[in-house]
Amino acid sequence: MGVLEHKFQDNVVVASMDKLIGWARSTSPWFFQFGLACCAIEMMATAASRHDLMRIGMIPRSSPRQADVMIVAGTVTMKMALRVKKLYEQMADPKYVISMGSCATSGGPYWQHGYHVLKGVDIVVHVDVYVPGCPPRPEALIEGLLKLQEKIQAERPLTRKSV
Amino acid sequence: MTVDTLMNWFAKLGDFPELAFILAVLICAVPVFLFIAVYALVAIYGELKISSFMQDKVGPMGQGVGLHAGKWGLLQPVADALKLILKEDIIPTSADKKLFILAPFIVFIGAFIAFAALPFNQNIIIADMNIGIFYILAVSSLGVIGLIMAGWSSNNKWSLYGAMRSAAQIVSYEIPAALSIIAVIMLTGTLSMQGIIQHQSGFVWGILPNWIIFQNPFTFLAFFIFFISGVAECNRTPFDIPEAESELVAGAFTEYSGMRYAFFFLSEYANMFIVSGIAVTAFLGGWQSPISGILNSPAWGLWWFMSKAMFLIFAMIWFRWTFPRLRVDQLMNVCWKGFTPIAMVNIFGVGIWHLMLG
Amino acid sequence: MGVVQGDQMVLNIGPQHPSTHGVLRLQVRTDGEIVSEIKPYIGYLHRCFEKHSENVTYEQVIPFTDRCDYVASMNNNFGYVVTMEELMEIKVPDRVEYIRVIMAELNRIASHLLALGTYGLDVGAFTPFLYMFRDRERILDIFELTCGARLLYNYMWVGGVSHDLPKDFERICIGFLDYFEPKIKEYNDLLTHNKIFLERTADVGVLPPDVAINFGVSGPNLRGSGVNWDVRKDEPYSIYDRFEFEIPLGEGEFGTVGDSFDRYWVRVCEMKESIKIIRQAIKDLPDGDVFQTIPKKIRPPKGSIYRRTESPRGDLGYYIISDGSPIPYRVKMRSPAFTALSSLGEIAEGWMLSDVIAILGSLDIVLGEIDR
Amino acid sequence: MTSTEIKETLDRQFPGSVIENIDLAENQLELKPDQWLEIATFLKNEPGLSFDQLECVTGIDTGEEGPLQSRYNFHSMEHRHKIEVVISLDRNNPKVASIEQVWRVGDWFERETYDMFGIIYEGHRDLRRILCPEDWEGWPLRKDYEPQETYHGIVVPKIKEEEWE
Repeated sequence: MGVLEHKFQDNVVVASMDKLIGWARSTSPWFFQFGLACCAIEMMATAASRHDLMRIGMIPRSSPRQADVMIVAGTVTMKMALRVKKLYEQMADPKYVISMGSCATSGGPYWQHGYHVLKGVDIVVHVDVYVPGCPPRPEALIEGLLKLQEKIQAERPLTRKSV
Repeated sequence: MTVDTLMNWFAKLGDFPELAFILAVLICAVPVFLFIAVYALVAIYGELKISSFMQDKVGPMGQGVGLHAGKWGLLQPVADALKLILKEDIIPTSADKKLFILAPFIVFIGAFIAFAALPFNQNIIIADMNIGIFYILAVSSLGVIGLIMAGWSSNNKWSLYGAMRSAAQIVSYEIPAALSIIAVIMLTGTLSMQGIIQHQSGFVWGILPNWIIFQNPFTFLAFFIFFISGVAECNRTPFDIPEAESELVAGAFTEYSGMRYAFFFLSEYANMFIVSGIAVTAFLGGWQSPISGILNSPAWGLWWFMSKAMFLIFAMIWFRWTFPRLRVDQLMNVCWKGFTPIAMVNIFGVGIWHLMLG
Repeated sequence: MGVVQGDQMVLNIGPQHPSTHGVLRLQVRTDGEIVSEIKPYIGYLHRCFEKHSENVTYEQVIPFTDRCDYVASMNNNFGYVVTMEELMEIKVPDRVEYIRVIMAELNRIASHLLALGTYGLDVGAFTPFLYMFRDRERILDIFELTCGARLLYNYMWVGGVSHDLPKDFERICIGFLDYFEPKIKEYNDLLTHNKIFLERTADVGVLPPDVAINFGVSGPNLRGSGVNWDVRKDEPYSIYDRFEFEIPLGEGEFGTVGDSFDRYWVRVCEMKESIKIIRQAIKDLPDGDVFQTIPKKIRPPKGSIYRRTESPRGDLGYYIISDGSPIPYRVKMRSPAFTALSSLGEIAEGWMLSDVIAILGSLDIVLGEIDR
Repeated sequence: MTSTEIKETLDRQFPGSVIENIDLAENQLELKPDQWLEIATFLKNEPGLSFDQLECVTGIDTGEEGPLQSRYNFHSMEHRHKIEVVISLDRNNPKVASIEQVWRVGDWFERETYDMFGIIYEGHRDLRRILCPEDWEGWPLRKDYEPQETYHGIVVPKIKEEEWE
């Protein structure tokens, strides 16, 4: 993909190619099976029978190389922060990050005295969607994923960026 | 639509045998590739859906915002494939680049060229070799070289474990599989795939179709040995220790992303088809209809072959979502202390039964 | 095994790995498949529970206890409030006690379901995991009905509970139990009595009773080794002495006493016992006001207390020191999974890589509680 | 055995090791740190006591100037009795014998207390930080702890202390 990215003038063909790529990427966002804390249990519950993430095409992958979406589910600590960053770097482009729960978003309940808690995962990686809640309900996570799909579909991967 | 037919046809146009051969092979290769691709999409969709129904889920439903994956998620595998192709292709800096790039293709080629000898019906077979079944067993082991290359070149410990495990496993399970096939060859007296199938027309004991699985109790056993060994060769649960998601992350494929990973995926499903194809040909009467003489036209032949093969693939999917995984030493025990001796004895059994009652 | 000595390789399992149950890192020295040394590295989820406790009031500690063992929050609340009530010498009404026991036992079932399901996942069986999650959702529904939260409840307060039971609770709860009891058989058919599962777990990772006690292993892991020790029976707290239930012990049905299968099997049996307790509690559930004894302001007398309760993972101890102010001077949580994990090196060395994963799964650790 | 009897037994066996402290509760006893390993071995092996379970090791900082304490909760599976041992240590040089080899569970408990309070357990075979990263600075649960400002380039934000009432 790399060589073709943002190389074309906007026209009908490029726009529909963009749309096709957006469709493929948004329809099959394989997520990274990577749980940190409490939210991981809710993430598992979301992927399990009742809520079933596979409905929107999400399949868990345990290797970062094959995943498209990293759901940072839980508190990121100082000890873990650099590992999260490394995992993010190991993912192949295009990659997306969902910050699930208030701990990942801002430190959450550990904001004030958590000397060892990273106050928001966006300090180390780029976050696309924030899902609030402690922990977010499965419905909230699915809503976050749908928002991510919207975001992916709105992307124009081939079109040259206007400066 | 065999290579021979095409070459004969080219021969009428002029005298250029080498070129004719290459052309004929290429012309045959394209539909096979398309077939594998389409079949893999169907099988992946089937696997997602079947596993979901087994697990009280609904599986891909094409839900989501905007453009989605169609009704019942029918386009889900297409989107998956397209996405994988469009993904960044990562080659780790510490990896052995040449081998890393080559490995997925070798794995795929192993599965791909085995299709040449699969008889889909009376006419559709790329090359009806007189050593057909031997050829398939030989080339389908090529995949293991690719897996070892993938595991070694990734320079990742999980991959290395996966590669070593898969090498040991595939090489071991070749033996009971081949021994079971020998029993079949003893009965049919031919290595040609079409020959084996033609041998299975008619009835046995009046009612059952004259498929080799029903011909005597030892072949009945041989079928199961072959099929289970085949599942092991495909690295499917309960024998998926090379991939072993909960132990080895993704085994030999840990470092692969994007299209290269898609090729591994594709070859896994292609291998499943080959194992099922051999099992159908050698034990379940290939394209023969269950009631010999009825519904046996080439079109029905294709239907019978595909439906039998798909049933076996369904069985593999069923195993995968039911069983836990064996440990590596237990896996070897099953092979060397269980299947191999039984398969050996089986050969004698088949022979004696054939001599006495055949 | 291991007559031929090859080069040894150091392998890092985690912090991101599908079966470390969170963010645990195991540094494993392997000779081929055989593991010769295991060093667990923890602290990737150290969220400073004890520091927070020293800075917030007593009632504000309760939400943090939720987040320690996020799989069994009710039991964590329970342990804390029992300890606090003993320190403050509060006697809560009977209704509160009954509600607490019902909730704690329901959560024990939910926690065991998760433990058993992920254990199935560790040995490669995917489907039982989803079945167990499906049934766990029903328990979460009951909790949601009661207190509005699915996972972290903050339900038990010092001196009472945050909400009274909803209307129709008895019917819903009994309905769940009637639904759930036959499901245990389904799990057994699907997973427990599967030949491959037995091969993978029986005789694997044997934890002898004396080693278990020496390592402070507790709860189902200790009972799996055949030691009859359950805080609910042996140091009864709350009203556990009013119920009739049995303590399932590991019997080495398919292998040696104290193997992974026994630890698994004890959990399955405990779910049945919990059902018994809930049925009895619902039958005797008295009326009353659940907010009656909640103190306006929590200022325990000066002093310290150590109390342990039985969480699904074992002895959950709270050490609370009060200096008479509304803020705890020190709260220490003695977490059962912490001690269980410390024994991993002892029991899992010499086994194969796949077994290490299986043994780790059988210990049923929750990293939130280990790292706090 | 009751706590008083345990206290008397210990006083008989190790004269002068038990310190009288009226602040402590009935089931607690304060010991001098110097003979701790011998006392611990005795607690475990003496048939009448046989404390086979070390339930918990708690570190306590008694205040800005006060000593650090290491508290141990013991329980006997056999006799079903329990005792809590308190050992006070000098704040500037907190050292006490490790009982990791007597009760193996002490290994991680002591590492944790070391990590949080900086109490050094002498004779511990593997005394490293356990929860915080190896290169973390300071002892977090001491009352005078100030979080470090950055860790590997990540800023640890300082949040103003609010008053709780």
